[in-house]
Amino acid sequence: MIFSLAIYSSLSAQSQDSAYQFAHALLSQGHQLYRVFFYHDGAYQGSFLPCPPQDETDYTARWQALAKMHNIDLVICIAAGLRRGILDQREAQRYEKAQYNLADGFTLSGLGQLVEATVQSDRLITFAR
Amino acid sequence: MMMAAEGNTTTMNAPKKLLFVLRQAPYGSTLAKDALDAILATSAYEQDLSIAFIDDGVFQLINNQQSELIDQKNIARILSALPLYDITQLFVCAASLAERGITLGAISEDITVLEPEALRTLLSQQDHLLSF
Amino acid sequence: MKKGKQHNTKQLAGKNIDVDKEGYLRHLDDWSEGVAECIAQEEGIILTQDHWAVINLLREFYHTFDVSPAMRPLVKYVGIHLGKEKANSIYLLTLFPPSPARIASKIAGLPRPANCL
Amino acid sequence: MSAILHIVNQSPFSSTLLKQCMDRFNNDDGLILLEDGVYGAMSQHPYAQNVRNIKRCYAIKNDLLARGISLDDISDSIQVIDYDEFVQLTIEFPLSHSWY
Repeated sequence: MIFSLAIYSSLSAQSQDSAYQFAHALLSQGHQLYRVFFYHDGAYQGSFLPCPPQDETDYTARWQALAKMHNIDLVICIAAGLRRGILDQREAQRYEKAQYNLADGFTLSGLGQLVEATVQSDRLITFAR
Repeated sequence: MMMAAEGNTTTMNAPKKLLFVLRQAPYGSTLAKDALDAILATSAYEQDLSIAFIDDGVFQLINNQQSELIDQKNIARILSALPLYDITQLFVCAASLAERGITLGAISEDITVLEPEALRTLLSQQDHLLSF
Repeated sequence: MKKGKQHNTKQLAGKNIDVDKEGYLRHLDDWSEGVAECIAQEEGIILTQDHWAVINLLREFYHTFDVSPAMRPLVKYVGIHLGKEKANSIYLLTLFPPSPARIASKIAGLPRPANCL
Repeated sequence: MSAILHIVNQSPFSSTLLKQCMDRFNNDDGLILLEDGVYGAMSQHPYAQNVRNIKRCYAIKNDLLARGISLDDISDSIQVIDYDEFVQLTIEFPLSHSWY
């Protein structure tokens, strides 16, 4: 079965972890995760700058590892990302910012990617707040 | 003119029935606005798109919102653009309106008021529910 | 490392006006008809009455609905206000080549569209 | 008419979310309590009676145990599940709705 996940939660919400647990479980059962779409405060997941202590979970790194292992499309809504200061090199140039911070494995793209994920997937599960 | 040229990268199959379930009051967080952005974007993709306002989501429909006073985009005015985006399947939960003692304001002429049974039927006829 | 925005200031309609590096106004309040003429000129467009009808309509859409229109609702809006024969994207493309969405909103002094491609 | 899997993640002691979900609940629907939503699995919670009437009500085991809620303290009618079972339920139910 083909799944996509929509994640709207900030780094401080447990639903962030729930989404990961869910993704992990569905992949281990052999299902396909077509896309994880980060919107609203979920966009914060895509920054490589957060530095949690070593004994706490690095959420971004965990998504990256999962994406690498299973070749998952991690998409951050570009408008949500720009508002929250999540930029890749191209957007940093476009908006004349000296820095960019999008973590490897994530891409910035439009809301159309959420629509397309719903169209291509049998299930869309939302995790928020 | 955002998002004008997206969406030509994949072949889309038969339209899916997508219902945006809007449960958030308009200004306390940006979720209501973000949901509308997602809805306007979705309208470009020829899906079978509808919207249901339930719970605090019905507060988005109150007239005379003066959101500029709190430096925010006006949700009611954005809603009034929906017909231009060919978004015409709009529903509101009668019980949520009654519970809050509010009457329909914004886009009231375009919206269908649903009793609980009918709302429930609407929900269960979809391919996906987009929860906002 | 620390580097703020480059302040690109341009002489537009006799005033110093901040624009970003793609020519969008940094402060939407700076817009005037004269500024629009200058931005258009830089895009290689001489504004005619037909252009102005669309520019004014675009601004009206933005101020009425608090969003910049996507192509389809704009075309529909043009049809309602300027007549059916103008309600097509080719007409808008002819007026604002090569990308009516980007060019017309720049000239009309609307926010730059988020890059969604 | 597709059955819906409702997913609730707020405590019924601080939010009306569970009530709002239950107001739209059909007989053949399912309810998953997760995160702070698992406080709704405690037999003392305000809608315990209603939850008891739901045929298919589930709570995420790790979310219960993490919060120190003993599996003995939850309503009998609630099934304790892990994430594998959560995934299975989202397959079994054609639709899901997240209440947050």
